[in-house]
Amino acid sequence: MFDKPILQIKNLSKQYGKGCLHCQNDGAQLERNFCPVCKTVYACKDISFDLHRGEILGIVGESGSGKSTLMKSLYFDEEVTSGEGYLIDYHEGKENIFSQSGQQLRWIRNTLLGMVYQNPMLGLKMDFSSISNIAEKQIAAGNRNVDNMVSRSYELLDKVNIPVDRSKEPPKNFSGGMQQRVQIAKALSSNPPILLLDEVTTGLDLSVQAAVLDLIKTIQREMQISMIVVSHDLAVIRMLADRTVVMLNGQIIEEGLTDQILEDPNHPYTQQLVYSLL
Amino acid sequence: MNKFPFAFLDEQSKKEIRRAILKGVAIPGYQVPFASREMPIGRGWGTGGLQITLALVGKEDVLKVIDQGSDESVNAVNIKKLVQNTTGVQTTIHTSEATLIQSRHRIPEVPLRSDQILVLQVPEPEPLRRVERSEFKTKQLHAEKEYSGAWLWLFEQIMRYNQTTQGADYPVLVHERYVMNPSPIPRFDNPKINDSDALILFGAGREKKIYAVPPYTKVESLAFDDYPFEIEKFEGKACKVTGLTNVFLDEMTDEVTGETYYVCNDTSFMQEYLEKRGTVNVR
Amino acid sequence: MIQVENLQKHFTIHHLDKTLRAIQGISFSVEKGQFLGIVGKSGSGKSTILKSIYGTYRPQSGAIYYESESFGNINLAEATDQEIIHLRKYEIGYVSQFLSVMPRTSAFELVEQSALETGKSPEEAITEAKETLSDFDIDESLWNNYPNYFSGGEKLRLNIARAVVKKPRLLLLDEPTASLDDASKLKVREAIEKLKLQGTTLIGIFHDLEFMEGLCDEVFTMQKGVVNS
Amino acid sequence: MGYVAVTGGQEAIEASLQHLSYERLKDGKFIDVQALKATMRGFLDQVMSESSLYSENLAALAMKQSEGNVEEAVFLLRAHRSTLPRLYYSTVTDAREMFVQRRISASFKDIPGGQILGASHDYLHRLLDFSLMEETEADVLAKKSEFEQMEVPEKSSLPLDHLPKVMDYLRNEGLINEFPLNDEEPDDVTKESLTFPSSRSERLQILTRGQTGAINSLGYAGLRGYGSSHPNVGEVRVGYQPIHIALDDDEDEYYIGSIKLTEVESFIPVNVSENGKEVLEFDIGYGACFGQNETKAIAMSILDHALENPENTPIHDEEFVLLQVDTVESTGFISHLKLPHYVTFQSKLEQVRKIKREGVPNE
Repeated sequence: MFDKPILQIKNLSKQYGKGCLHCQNDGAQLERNFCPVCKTVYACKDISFDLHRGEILGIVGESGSGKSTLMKSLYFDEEVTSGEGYLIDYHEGKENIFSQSGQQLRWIRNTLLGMVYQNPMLGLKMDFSSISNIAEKQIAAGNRNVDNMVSRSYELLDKVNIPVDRSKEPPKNFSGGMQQRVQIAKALSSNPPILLLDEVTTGLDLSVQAAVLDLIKTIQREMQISMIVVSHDLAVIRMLADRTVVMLNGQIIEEGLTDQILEDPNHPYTQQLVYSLL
Repeated sequence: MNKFPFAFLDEQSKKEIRRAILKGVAIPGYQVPFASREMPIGRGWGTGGLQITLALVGKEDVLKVIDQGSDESVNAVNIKKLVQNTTGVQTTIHTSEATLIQSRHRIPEVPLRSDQILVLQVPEPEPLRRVERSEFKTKQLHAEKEYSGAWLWLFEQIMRYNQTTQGADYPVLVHERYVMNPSPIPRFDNPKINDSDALILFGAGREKKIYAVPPYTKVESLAFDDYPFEIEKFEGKACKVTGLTNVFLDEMTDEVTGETYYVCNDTSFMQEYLEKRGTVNVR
Repeated sequence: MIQVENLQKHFTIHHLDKTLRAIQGISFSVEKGQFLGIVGKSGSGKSTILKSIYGTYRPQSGAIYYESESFGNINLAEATDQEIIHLRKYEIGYVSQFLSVMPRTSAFELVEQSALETGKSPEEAITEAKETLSDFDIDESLWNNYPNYFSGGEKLRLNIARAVVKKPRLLLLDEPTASLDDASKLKVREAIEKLKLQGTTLIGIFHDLEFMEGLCDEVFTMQKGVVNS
Repeated sequence: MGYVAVTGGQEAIEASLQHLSYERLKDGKFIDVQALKATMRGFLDQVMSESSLYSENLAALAMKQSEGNVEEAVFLLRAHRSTLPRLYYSTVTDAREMFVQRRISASFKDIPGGQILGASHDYLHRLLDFSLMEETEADVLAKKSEFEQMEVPEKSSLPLDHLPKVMDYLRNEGLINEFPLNDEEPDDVTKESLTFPSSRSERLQILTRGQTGAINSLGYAGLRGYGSSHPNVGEVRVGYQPIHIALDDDEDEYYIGSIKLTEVESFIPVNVSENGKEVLEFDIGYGACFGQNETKAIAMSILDHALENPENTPIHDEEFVLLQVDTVESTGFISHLKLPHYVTFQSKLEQVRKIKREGVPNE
């Protein structure tokens, strides 16, 4: 009845540090996800989830819960310690994306994924013109026609409401909200089936936040793109996500339809989070 | 100077450098790391080219050294003197007489032959350095044939200025595999590397890399489909001395009148041209 | 059409170390095209039943069998997220007295998107959105406005319009008339009658017994989480 | 017509060189190489260290030829190095066999064998000694014989050519973070070019050859917030280190001479885990260089430890440190900016004019 998930993540783990006898012991006492003995950080532990075509999956949790590490692992900015991932558009979901060569990972990033970072400095070359930033992914995908890339970039700029006459300006001249729009346009430029959004509205003014969220929702509806949205802010998740997973100390503690998480939270931490929602 | 070995370097070092050159020839455009020796001239003054020249030079060779088109430029003279003092080989300013030509920033106007070797001095061998600072990462990018950075650099120039503004050292794709900096030769000389009759070697002493374009190798200057590669054009200008137009020109100012005029950049080429016409020596 | 068996739902409030029993062993069934009304004091568990059917609440035990067009007979209490998402899109509608929308979506877009979700073509969606908005007497001058600026009555009518435009097979009404004036209530009543004629099955909670009279085929009363028939 | 540089370069260069020679001779004074070798210890040590060529004679010659310019002297010796074949590698030499002239610890007061202050500027007030202005050969000889008649009491309880290391003391107590012995052949940075990530042997070689000022500045930056390796100087020892070689077809080792060496072992406290418990132990930062260059060796020990533990600051970034500290590379490239860049500049000029003529879109 249903298509296979567009992305399947199985038992993804990411740790910083080698671990020691203490923390590899089953009954180990960790401070949150941190081994007090050898200082190993278990940023993501045994994370599994599916992403379906056209849906928005929310990932919510406080800072340090591992959600940003998870996003960076999905975009191959961080190498996972263990785990598998399958993309339906990559060898029909039969090859574990985390065990591919650097060249293959780059291809997946350039064609199947888009990323919008919380910090625009990570996603953009601040000194290059905005239009070059947007074209970068197309260049990487092998486009060698300037006019073609320029008109495609204009289209995207229009979609994210940035006036074309500012396209030659570098993002460093722009406000935070505009920088996020440039990032979104760049992420969309290769028409990827999946968009990853990491705390994209954090630190923006409320009115700017609303505009960016609205833009994301519109894009999702018009392009039928699947998204993973990471936020510590339940209000953002409520507005965007169809389904939500809740992370705490590197693990998924609860998952379900977003209205289930918000109205019928089971885990003590989720309840605490929901009750403090304004 | 007879305290020093033939061609300055000890035999072991020369052998090692020759091995690096052979590897470079076998993998056109690939930057072969080598243990660059300290030379009696400064790092950044052509020690990469000099080490190649010294590793290759034999007693029968005839050497020409050019700097920025001139055989008489301080650096060219210096290098030529060093090689001559340590080897006793014959030197020339005539391109057609030379078997080994070391050059900084120019390829001679006279077409090279298959029995000649051109050695170019390279300050910065890495075409991706402008977009990636780490050597470790650029090495990876070459291995994965990932050259978006070089293309993005050109794209950005087009966005800002409606054309590429890379003057000299305009990046090329060698044998459809490696993107390479052709050393800071003007774009005017880029086409001469393609399908060249002569072997062209590149030496970066400070950066410790040797690379090569073997004869008859395809070398394309990077260009977008709709923004073709263009060489410098000296439209409406001609060499004041020879009247030639199809050569790279130097811009000069007349000391008396303050007027701007142009002369051939390749001075030995100009001299040969004048000799043929019977007008000798210019001062 | 829908058969609820021995449904139990309680909530554990961890920070108070307390469990609230919302419904305890409820059973009932509704035939296709029927309208079941539920009455009872607030806190008696009426909404819990609707939310359990809609999938917002995850019951502890019991079953909710639903005759689905897409899946045949399905137990909603154990359905997967994907099944529930599918049913919400195509078969089951839910209307509460609260309207929650994206901040910058116009009333018209809201109804239009709802129609589009069921797979209607853009042209059809526009036509149906216009029809439905007119049906609920939402003034054309408001169509391009943001719902957050609407009056209470307008918001609720829009909320129902958004559910109704999908022509759901099962519509759950969670006190939709709570704060409506009489004229608005009449509009809602007309719409419900129209849905009934189309064969929609309905389950509704109302404060307003008068409103339910003549509309509902059956009414039951809830008290402290159990049904008193 | 104005001057065209077709010929004439050669003559100009000759004239410049003549001028340079004259500058050295113009005051009619003379100093011989042996005198330099005898009196310019600090200069020779620094030059030999940066040249990575151990020869006091050649260093003194380089000093004379370069008129005391360190940069030039190192340059001369490095270039000379390139003419010499590498015939042998020495066998592993242990600093416990050093004939110690100076040996101090800033970490322990009482060390086996005692603190040996040796000859050092450390305990001196840096005041100009005007008596040296008028010093004559006769003065020197008189002072020398005075020194030689002094009785030198033998104080050290242990032989100076077999002093134990301060580090051994900590190691015996189990306070040093233990690593398995690494018997890999070191990489030779003069034979193979440096690649990243680099090996420790490559790092140590680059650092010991590094420009004294550069190594000191970066080590200093490491202490001032750009690094996290804060050392205690465990031991500084200066003395003569015996060097042996072994021939391929021979099991015997041959003594070929001694070189003056400064060696530093710094103790850097680190947290490690041991049987599920967190304990504090010490890591070693290592510095060693030709001659007596104590500050450089200490700075090197800081950088060695910093590069062993990469972090996101320049001092802990091997590409940053290793690619900038070589004197021949940095001075060479900076001075090359003096070379003509007529062609590259002409090419750029053409572009700039073209853009100016055609204008830039949207601006």
